[in-house]
Amino acid sequence: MTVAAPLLTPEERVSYLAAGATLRSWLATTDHKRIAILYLISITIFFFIGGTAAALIRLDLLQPTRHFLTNEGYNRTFTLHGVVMVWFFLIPSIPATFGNFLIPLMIGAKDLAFPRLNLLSWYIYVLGGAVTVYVLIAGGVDTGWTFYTPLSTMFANGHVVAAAIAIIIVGFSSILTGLNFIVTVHKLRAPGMTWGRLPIFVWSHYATSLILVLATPVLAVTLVLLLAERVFHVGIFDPSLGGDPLLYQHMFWFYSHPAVYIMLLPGMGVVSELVSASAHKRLFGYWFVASASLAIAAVGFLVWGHHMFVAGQSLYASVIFSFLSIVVAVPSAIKVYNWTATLYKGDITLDAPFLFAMSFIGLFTIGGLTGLMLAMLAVDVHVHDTYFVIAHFHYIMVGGTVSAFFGALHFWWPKITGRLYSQFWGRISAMLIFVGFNLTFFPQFILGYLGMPRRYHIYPPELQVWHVLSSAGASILAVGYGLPFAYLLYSLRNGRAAGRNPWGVAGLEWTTPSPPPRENFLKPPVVTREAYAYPIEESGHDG
Amino acid sequence: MTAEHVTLAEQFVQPRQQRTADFMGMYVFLGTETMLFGALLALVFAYRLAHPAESAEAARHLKIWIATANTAVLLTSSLAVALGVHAARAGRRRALALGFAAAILLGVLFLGLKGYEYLQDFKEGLGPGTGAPSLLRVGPAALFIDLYFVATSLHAVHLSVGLGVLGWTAIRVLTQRTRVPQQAIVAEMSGLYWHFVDVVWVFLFPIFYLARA
Amino acid sequence: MGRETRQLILVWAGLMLLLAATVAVTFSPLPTVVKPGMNLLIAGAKAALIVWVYMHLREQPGLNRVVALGALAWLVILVAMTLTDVATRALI
Amino acid sequence: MNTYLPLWPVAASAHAVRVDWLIAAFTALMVLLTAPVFILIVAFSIKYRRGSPADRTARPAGNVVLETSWAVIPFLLTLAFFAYAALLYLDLGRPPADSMVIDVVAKQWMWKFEHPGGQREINDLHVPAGQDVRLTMTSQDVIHSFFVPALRIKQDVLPGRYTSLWFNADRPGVYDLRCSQFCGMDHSRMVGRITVLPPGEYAAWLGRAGTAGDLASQGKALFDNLGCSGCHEAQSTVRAPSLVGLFGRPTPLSDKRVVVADDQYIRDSILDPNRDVAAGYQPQMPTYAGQVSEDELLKLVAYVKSLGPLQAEAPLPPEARR
Repeated sequence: MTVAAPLLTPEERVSYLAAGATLRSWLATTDHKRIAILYLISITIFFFIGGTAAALIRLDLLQPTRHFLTNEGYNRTFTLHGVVMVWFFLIPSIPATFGNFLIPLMIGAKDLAFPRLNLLSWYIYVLGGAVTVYVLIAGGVDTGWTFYTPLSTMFANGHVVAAAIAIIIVGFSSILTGLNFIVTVHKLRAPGMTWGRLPIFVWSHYATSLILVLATPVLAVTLVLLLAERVFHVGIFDPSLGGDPLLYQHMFWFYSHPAVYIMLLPGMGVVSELVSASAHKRLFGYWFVASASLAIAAVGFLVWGHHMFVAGQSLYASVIFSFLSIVVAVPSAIKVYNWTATLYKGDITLDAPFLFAMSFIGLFTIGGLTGLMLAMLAVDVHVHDTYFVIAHFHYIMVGGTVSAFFGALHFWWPKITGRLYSQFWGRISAMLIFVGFNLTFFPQFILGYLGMPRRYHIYPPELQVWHVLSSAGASILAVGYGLPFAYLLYSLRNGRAAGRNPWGVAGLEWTTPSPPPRENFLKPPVVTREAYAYPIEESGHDG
Repeated sequence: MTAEHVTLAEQFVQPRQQRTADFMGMYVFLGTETMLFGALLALVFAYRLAHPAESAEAARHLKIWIATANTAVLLTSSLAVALGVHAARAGRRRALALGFAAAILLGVLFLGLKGYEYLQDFKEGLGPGTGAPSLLRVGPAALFIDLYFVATSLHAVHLSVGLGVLGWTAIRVLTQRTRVPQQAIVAEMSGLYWHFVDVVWVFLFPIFYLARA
Repeated sequence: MGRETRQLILVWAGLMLLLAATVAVTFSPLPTVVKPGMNLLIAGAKAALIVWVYMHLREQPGLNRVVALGALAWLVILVAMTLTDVATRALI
Repeated sequence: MNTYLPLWPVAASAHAVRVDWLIAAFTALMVLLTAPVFILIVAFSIKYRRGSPADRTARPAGNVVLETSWAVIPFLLTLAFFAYAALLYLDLGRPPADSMVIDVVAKQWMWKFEHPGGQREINDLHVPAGQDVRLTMTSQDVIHSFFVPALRIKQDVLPGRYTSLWFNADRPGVYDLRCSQFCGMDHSRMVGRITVLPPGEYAAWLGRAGTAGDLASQGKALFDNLGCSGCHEAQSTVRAPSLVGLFGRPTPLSDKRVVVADDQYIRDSILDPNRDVAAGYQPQMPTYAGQVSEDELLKLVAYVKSLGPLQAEAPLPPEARR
């Protein structure tokens, strides 16, 4: 760890990165680690596209009525922000990058079960992304990311067709990733890697994959129906034929609510790893945390109707959905309490990954509890479709998932690249993001309770102060998100070599060189210990 | 077929592990397809619950006898595929090609009958977008008819993909670029897909054509 | 003709019989409330035959059987909870 | 820049006050349940930071009793709030029988209102304080949502269907009305005002607002012009069910089901007459889909309603009294 940045360490010479430097060696690779890098680069591009749209929104809302965007332009901007962030960043974010890179390493496999399908899924993602970029260039969509009928089928005049096709395409990429993970976890575990020894990261990706394969097809067919209605005037949800737009909402949320857990569960997996690693201690209550992931995946399918409490849904269905939504909070609460208890009697290093994990726990807790408020029927009637909801799901998806994504990036960066980055800047960026995030989104809870509807371009002047605070927070957030790209890229050339286990933590992935060799392990691992077994056995036994 | 013959990919250590994994992957994929068509079923059920009389009235205009013949055609094609897969496992190349070719012919026959049926439907003014004056184009009956069109065309698309898969497999096996029985798994996977398309039709048939009462 | 070949053909014969049965039910004088249920049951029987024999589920280990049929549970959730809304909307 | 910093919205009804208490009490519970998490994270991070002399012996790997209790106890506490919130919600779904009914038609991007006496308003709604007011709402195009923050109520307004909402505003004043379901380009301009007037002033306002006759009598005129009366009047030769006393009654249908003849049923029977045919009659009525607008439909419904037996407080037209 004290080697001063040699051009290539001996371990780097056999690494997957050294296996070829041509464009072809990347674009035709079936190595899960390289595909993970391809994904990392592509989702980063979309993160910036979606982030730019967010910046435009926050800038434009500084003033209640005097805007630089037209109403139509504003609608297209927030729709683009939603579509890009949901389908092209959040859903693939952790699974397709860190899941892809780490699952085989964590279970001691050479690759995923279907490496070529894995590459295919990336190409499908790129194709879907290309169609989205076309939508952006052609002028955007004006329906909101939810594409509610009959607005989307009969009234909207944006590029609804292309946008829906892009989402259908990217859905197939999700399905292939999920399928690959399920089979890999079942069939490719190393000798001795029992289910009880799987890291929570793997458990939560397994749960995520179940949702990916079961929910995504429903979205695909729903959008196909939407296209049929818009393009061929086929009557499916058309109210003038007696059709029911609420059925569209049922189908849409049957996917889109579990999709929230697609975004969240991998983040919970990451945080479980980070908490245990930072405390250098076993995760408190392994089985509770592991089964909570599966419980969330299963119960998460039973709550979609809470998006429809004021939509004209049956009152009785609403009561049932409300109850189940409260049930699904139980496994989430278990996780939060267990993470906290893990720190007790720990040996805690206050590095950047730990700070990101702590901000995940804090922000996710606030997001989760406001979610419980939204599950309460009479409360939802007031705050539904207001900024309260916006703040709530940004706490979950940005405060939660994006924090976890950055935590994962900072924790496994040395494993992925073989280089160490500056802890100082890492900590600064974690704290900037935490502060900026809260300043951006906490005012939105208040705005929501005051009655500020979502997707409003013009708003009552008395709400301006809260909007200005929110926009100010967003500028801090932007700096926080921008910083890592500077110091992480700098570390690629100038960082010190990481060595196998720079954090001194348990986990199969830390027993192999950094970056790992093409086959992941120099010799096939045999697992004899549980995940999170501390103190760790020093020095690699397979070198 | 014995396990030793199988070509093993690098991420697997045993032939049996690879085989189970391949089947599992395909079953998961077909599970996603189940949800895809399942969502359509949910819509049909919801509309039938809300508008029972119109749905039944609309169903009475569907061509039940063509559909019955088509069901028989598809079920028979499944038998042909099953026999072909059985031959592949025994290493009999030509028998496999014969079985798959028969299934392809039956599949084409199915599409032909379906096309003829659509033609009749449109002549009757059942189809969407024709503007033909028809009592079935107003109100919930149109919803039932339109779901029928969407569901059966989505099925036809899947069936056409299946035709391609069967043809591709048969040619590869005949030209020995895919070797049987070592790589019989390719024929087995193609077969799984074809049978699944058959299962989808098995449900579309009662849900649309037999919903007359 | 081997044993397995015979089984495959028997399954096909069974499928054809079920097809005849479902058409017969549709045109039978049975009360209209039971017909959709019976037709769905028959479709389920046909699907079960195809899945069990033609789709090799009978040869698979238990885990793969669970995987192959698992999606049905979620399909039940989708249909049941959507219909819960549609069926109870008019009640106050 | 406007520097006013609002912290809490005004509450203009008893329901709004109840919702406020609900959310305040629930927030308190949540703070109670999560304060340990925030405090302990910071405390542990300091006490057990690497190199600190803290005791690290006998580390627990888990504790089933502890874990079960922190899963179950918060859940049970939350259930109490769930029950109260659900009761408030169900209450919103059941308007009192003697509510005054105002019809609402939403379209891109405006709100149209009609009072029982036929007074019309756009984007402005005047209601009497202290009176139960029920809104029967429908949309001409896309889905909108009727949202009054001061009353803490919201309901989506759907095309092809009636949804309803009721409130009892007890504090006179002017409150914002906003569309909260994204409805296209000028969604954020689909706003209006609800003016709650003391009952006396409301009556005076009604008098000032001109009218072309109340809703039910306008409906009666339509009923005659469209030819409905040709079949549905008692002296008609064509056999069609009489509509007198129909509204609000359980009505047997030809397929042996029984439905309550409510707004939705009457609307459906006009647009899609052969769906739910009254028992003993033939499905022979032509559809009026595409021939009557949403406004006209509401008038027809008001007329049928005025034929009883559930009578709104609006005076019945003389024709209906015979």
